[in-house]
Amino acid sequence: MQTTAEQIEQDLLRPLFHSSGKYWIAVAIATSLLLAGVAAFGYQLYAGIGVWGLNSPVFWAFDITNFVFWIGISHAGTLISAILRLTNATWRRPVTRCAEAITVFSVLIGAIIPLCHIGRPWLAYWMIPYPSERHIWPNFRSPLAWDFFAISTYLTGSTTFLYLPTIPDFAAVRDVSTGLRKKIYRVLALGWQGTPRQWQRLEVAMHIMAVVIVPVAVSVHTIVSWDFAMTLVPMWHSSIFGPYFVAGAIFSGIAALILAMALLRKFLHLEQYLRPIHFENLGKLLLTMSLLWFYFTFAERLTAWYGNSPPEMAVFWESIRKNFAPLFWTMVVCNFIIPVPILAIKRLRTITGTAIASATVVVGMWLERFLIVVPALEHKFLPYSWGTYRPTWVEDTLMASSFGMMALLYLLFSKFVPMISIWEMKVGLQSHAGVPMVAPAEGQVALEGPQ
Amino acid sequence: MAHKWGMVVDLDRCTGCEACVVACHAENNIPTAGEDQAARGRAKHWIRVERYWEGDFPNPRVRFQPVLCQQCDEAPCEPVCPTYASYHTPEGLNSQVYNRCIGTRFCANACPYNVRFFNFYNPEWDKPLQLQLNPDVSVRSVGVMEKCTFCVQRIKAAEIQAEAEKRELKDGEFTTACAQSCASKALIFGDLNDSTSEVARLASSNRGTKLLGELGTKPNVTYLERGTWEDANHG
Amino acid sequence: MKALYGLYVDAAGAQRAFDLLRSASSELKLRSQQIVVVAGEPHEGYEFFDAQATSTPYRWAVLGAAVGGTAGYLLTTLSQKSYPIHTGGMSLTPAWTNGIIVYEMIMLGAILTTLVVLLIGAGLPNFKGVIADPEVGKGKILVGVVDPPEGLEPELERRLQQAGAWQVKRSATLQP
Amino acid sequence: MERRDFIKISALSGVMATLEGCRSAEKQLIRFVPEEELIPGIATIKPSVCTVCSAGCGLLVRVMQGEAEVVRHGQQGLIKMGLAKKLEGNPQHPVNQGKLCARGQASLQLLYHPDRITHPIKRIGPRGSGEFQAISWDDALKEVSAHLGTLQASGSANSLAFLSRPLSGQRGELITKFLKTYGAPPPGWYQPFDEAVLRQANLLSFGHAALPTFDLASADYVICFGADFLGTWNSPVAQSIGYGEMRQGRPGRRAKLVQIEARMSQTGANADEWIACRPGMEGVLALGIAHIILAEKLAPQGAGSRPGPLIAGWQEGLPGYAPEAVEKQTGVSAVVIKRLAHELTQSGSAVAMIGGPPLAHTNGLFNALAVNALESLVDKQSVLSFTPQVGDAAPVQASLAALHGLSAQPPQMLLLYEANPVFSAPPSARVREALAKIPYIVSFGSFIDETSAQADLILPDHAALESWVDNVAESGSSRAVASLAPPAVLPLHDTRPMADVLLGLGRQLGGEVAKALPWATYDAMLRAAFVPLRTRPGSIDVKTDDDFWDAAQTQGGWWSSTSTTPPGAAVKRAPLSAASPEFAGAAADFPFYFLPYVSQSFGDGSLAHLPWLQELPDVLTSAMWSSWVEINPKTGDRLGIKQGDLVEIASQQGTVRAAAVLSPGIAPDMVAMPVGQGHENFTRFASGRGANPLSILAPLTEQETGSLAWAATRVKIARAGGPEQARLVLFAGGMSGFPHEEQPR
Repeated sequence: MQTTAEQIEQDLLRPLFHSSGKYWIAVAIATSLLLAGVAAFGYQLYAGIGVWGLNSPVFWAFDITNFVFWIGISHAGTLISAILRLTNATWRRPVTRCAEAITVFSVLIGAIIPLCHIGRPWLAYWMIPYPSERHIWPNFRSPLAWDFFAISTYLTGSTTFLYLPTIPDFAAVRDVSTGLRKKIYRVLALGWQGTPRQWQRLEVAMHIMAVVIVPVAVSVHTIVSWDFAMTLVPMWHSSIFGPYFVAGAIFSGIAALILAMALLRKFLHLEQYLRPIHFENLGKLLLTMSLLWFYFTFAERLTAWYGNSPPEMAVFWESIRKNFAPLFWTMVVCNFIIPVPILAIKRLRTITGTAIASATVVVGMWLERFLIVVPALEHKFLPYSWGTYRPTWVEDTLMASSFGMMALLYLLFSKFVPMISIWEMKVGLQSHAGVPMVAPAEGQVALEGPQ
Repeated sequence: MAHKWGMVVDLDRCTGCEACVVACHAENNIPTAGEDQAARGRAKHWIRVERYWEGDFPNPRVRFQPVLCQQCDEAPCEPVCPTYASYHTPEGLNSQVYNRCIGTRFCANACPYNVRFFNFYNPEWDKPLQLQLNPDVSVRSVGVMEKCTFCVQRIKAAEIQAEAEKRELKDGEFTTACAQSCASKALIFGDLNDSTSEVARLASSNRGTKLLGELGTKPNVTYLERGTWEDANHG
Repeated sequence: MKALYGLYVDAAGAQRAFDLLRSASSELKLRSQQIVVVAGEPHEGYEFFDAQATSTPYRWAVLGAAVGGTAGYLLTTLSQKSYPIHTGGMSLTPAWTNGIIVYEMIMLGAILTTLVVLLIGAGLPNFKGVIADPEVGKGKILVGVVDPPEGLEPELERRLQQAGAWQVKRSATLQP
Repeated sequence: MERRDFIKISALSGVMATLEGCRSAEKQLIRFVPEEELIPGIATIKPSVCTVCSAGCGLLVRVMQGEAEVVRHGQQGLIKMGLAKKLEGNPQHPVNQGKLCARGQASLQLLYHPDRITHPIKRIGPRGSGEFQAISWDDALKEVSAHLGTLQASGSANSLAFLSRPLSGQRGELITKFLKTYGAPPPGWYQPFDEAVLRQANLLSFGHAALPTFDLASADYVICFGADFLGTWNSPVAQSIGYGEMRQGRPGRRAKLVQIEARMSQTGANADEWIACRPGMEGVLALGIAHIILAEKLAPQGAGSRPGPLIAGWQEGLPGYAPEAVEKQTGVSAVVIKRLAHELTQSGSAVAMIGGPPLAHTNGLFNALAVNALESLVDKQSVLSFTPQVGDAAPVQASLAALHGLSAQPPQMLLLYEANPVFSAPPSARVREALAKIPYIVSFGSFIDETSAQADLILPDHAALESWVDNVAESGSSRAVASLAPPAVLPLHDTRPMADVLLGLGRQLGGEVAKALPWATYDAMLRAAFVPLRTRPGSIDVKTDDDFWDAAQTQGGWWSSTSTTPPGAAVKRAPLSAASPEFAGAAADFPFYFLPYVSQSFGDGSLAHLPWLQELPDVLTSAMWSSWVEINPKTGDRLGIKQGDLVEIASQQGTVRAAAVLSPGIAPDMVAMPVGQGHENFTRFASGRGANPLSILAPLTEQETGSLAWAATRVKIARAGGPEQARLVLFAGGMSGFPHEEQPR
């Protein structure tokens, strides 16, 4: 049988129409995790945020760690797919959508966490700049206000970026479906027809979005890093934080993307579309970021060590040798020691290999954020005021549920939207030279452009 | 001329008796955390007496250092607040407006002195302990930051009084709860803009230093270093 | 609504049909709006497709960015001056921090305009009936005429066939 | 802008502060007619007297209107009344001059304590069970006077005993009179850490059986043997005021403080030089210094001639106290001893003082006499003096004898007032057993504590701020001070002042007692005692007694015009020769000296029930809500004890367990524990918290005065568990223990 537009459409629409029992089990697990988090948050509202492990001086811990972590993860999708679009890397086609989906959902989660962590969540809307009877506007000198603008811009941008190229696919679903499903997709597709004019407009829009979204993504994680760097706190007050965070974000983002792709490939049977070459290429990218991450971490620590200013060294030793040493060295292993060999040796840079490396990187990067937030707060200047931090079950639950939420959203997305852009794959069929976009069906040579 | 409230902490006078700590609790309705919360690091002391050991037995030395909000002119805690809960008054007070606070706790992280405290729960007093609460001072609800106010309620009361009597505030006419209780007069409060005031005079002492002055937060609290008998009498 | 169209397996055929229709438009009294092409994906390099290329959205995006930036500037400066509150010894409207807000607003402006311009340009959303055919989803390209002039259907059909149509249909399937 | 905030804040707080009151209104309580005129929001300042320690500081109470749930004529209701909001020092008062210590400030919570006894209660459960039931005042008083009556009638009036903490002023007078006329033995004054030894020594050395007063503001050099005069000893506020002056109050002139003790006290922490001396050898060290001064003739002729001769060998120049010999005994190097001798004599005005642990040894009196001798040798400006007394009566003396009386022949009936020997007396005193043998015990306590839990009837006293208070300062002032104040606030509960109750009982008894106590209420008695002072030169100069009485009330008492009493002539007696201290427990089995010390927060433990003080971080350890044992880090290393570990401290008398605090401020062969925690039954805030070091003290006493040698116990220690068992709460929890290890880069 021959790979045709028809077959692509069938393959990629299949998950929308049929799903296995495994799928529903996964949904159930994710949902229960999410609900557990909702319950925990309810308890926190009722009892007071004291049910967390926070104290003075450790006023931020798991909450902000997860916030930074998820915003970081979000840098996979949009940023990568944008760059690939701009550089017209044709192998991107099967990758972009599942990547962009990760972005939208993780930004969403990242944006929710701060709302849960503030002392009076019911007043969170005071962050929004609107003329109020209080006559008070947000303080634009506060990095948190910057966060608000950056994240809302990023969320808007990446959602648009995800939605636009999905319109034709919605139309495709609409055209093959019936009943309620048809009605829904009719709305989603906005009445897309497929005239050359529409296609042209779409491509231009995507190009603009790609150009705009890259600097936004960079600014977002830079600003997140400024939540720390703008203070005088030892080991926070550092100009390296901007690039350090962005690099770390892309690092963890790619890892998350590879993981997601590996799972999709397995469970949605997309072996023909997500092929070793994609993991190969993303693996190389991950390797680069791992090296880059090590460089940044080394530079940051070296600066502190050489400068040897007592307040900084107090924090430095805490993470390198004292209470946090186990976590710190686990982080180094997860972010560098394990992934680098796997990704550097071609024989190991398989789908499984990259997936394993990515898994450790995700863990490592979470630890990195934790090690940025907590040790510094615990050991701020006057030793008499130092403190220690232990999370409570509430924080653990909330964290688990953030992963649950991510899983749930992603699962549902894969149920309603083709995880690989159908029309872009079709374009791939008529692709001019370069990598064949679709695996040769058994014993067949893939079509390459018009014959 | 506008006032500029400031304090001098004479480390050579401070005996570490902590009368200031209790005085502050009584004046400012600071709730008692209780053993469990205290064990979790939630005890609130707007002013604390820090203790640092120097040297080992048989020649140990102790350094007591009362630390309260330094009321910085360029306070790191102020600009980071997205809702202006923490802001700078024209009289140089680093003030915290409780009802503007949404509890991001950013200010507390930004403060190098760790003198900001958070209400992890609604405060509670076993009846009838609540009868002691000072009606001039707001009781802080769950989720807001709080900190030393330089007893703003006393400042305002005195200013209003002076204004009513159409006169200038006199130095020492009122003071903060901590300074009032301090037997050895280690804490001196007053108007730094009034060159004749005791606090202004002491603040310019050659023993004067600022806590973490190198950070450039421009505190309005000046610390006077300990002297020695030898210096004073033999050189 | 009546329509007459042919389905073509590849862009080359579609291009031939498109040309035939256009060249014959005068004798067949066709207005260019009546000629319709529907494809399941873009077809760069073919005239019937590239003819629709446009660059206006870029200009609009720049304009949107400018508007966003201005809004950001006004928001930061005016709001801070309307209720002056001093913090940390900073000026009321520090360029350093306001610049960040302005930057984000520029980007937001560009994004939103792009979205709007696309929708308008592509005539979306549009829930009126349009010509469509399930075969398009399977990779065929639809080239045809909306409301063909009375009595000229056979002639049109002949030409669409001549262009190498995989199939010619008289009755239009109306979507959605 | 700030104005607006300020108004907003005060408004808001006003609401919050009365919120509780409003809630209780829902219980349909009767609203009483206000009993006093107060303007809402405006503070009234009323004088009062601090009663938490013997210093007797003058208070100003900030009273503001509020709504409180009170009991009047057996009815519970809401009333708008003046509520004490804050305690400040009384600036006019000669002792504390407007200042007030942490304990004094916190004593406000004695008034509002949630566990106060709000009405008379009668025991129903077995003794100590703490099971009581309410009883009306009438019935309660009937019961008591019945007991008193029958006791007197049956001719065993002498088996009525009264146990109280030492009360200077008219309360003490009242009790004494009552007992005397009733036919009972004089009241037993009891208090842990009594100053019997020092009073005795001062009587011998200076002719005054009283605690000394120091004019530190004029001192250039202070050598202090163990007295925590900035923290808890004698009149700490007055002494702290002087200390501030001697440190930085005189431009170009700064005194030196040398502290000699084996465990660094709060005072020691402030010293310019801290010298660890072997426990109990302080007297020898003092004489070692005196030896140099005498030998090198550093002091003017005749100095120290009065108290000196009380020490054997003084006339001969203390031959036995050559520096090297002293070094061997005290562990203080001869070089230091010589230097101290020179510094002391070179300085303008020097003073030597002693207090606390050095007196709590079997040779305490010797130590005191030795230091007194050194003092009179070096003190040229008489920095040490004595506060003139209002009457000629010597200050009341607390002593352990009071308890021995109880156990020797148990009385038929015991009246208890603000004494808690069950908690604070050493096990050897067998107080619990003694009380068990007493058929009828009446307590005037405001709280259920270990002792009042043994009572059959509790007649709760007013809080100090609710009653007439008076006090005669034993020390801390150069003037004679008789503090006095009317009630600052109306009573919150259905309580009655002990003094009035006693007067009432006297009336009912009639006879001698009624004659001796003719006054209807305590204030009448006070007036009678105060009015005669009018004629003496002092703070009040008015014509009539009424004016005097009013003035005294508004001023917070009466004090004489300045008139210091310099040390008087020493008592002639056989000179005392050096006696080395004895300790309970052989050094081999019990390698550590054990030092229970008066807590900065809880005093002798009677304030452990105040939440403000429980949460007050101990200034040296930053510990809150905990009890701990201080151990030298080296000792800790040797025994594998880490900061926060649970440690078992065992003496011959028993064992206690507490969390370890490694502190460089204690000798490696000593462990120290603060007193105050370890209450088994003392309100929700103190019960079952920590351990009581007094409960393992040996019965050793000071040889001459018979007062308890509470520093003479030896112990052994061992790690008994990890931090999780120890419950050590530190405010500076994150600060790594001592010493800070330097990290190699």
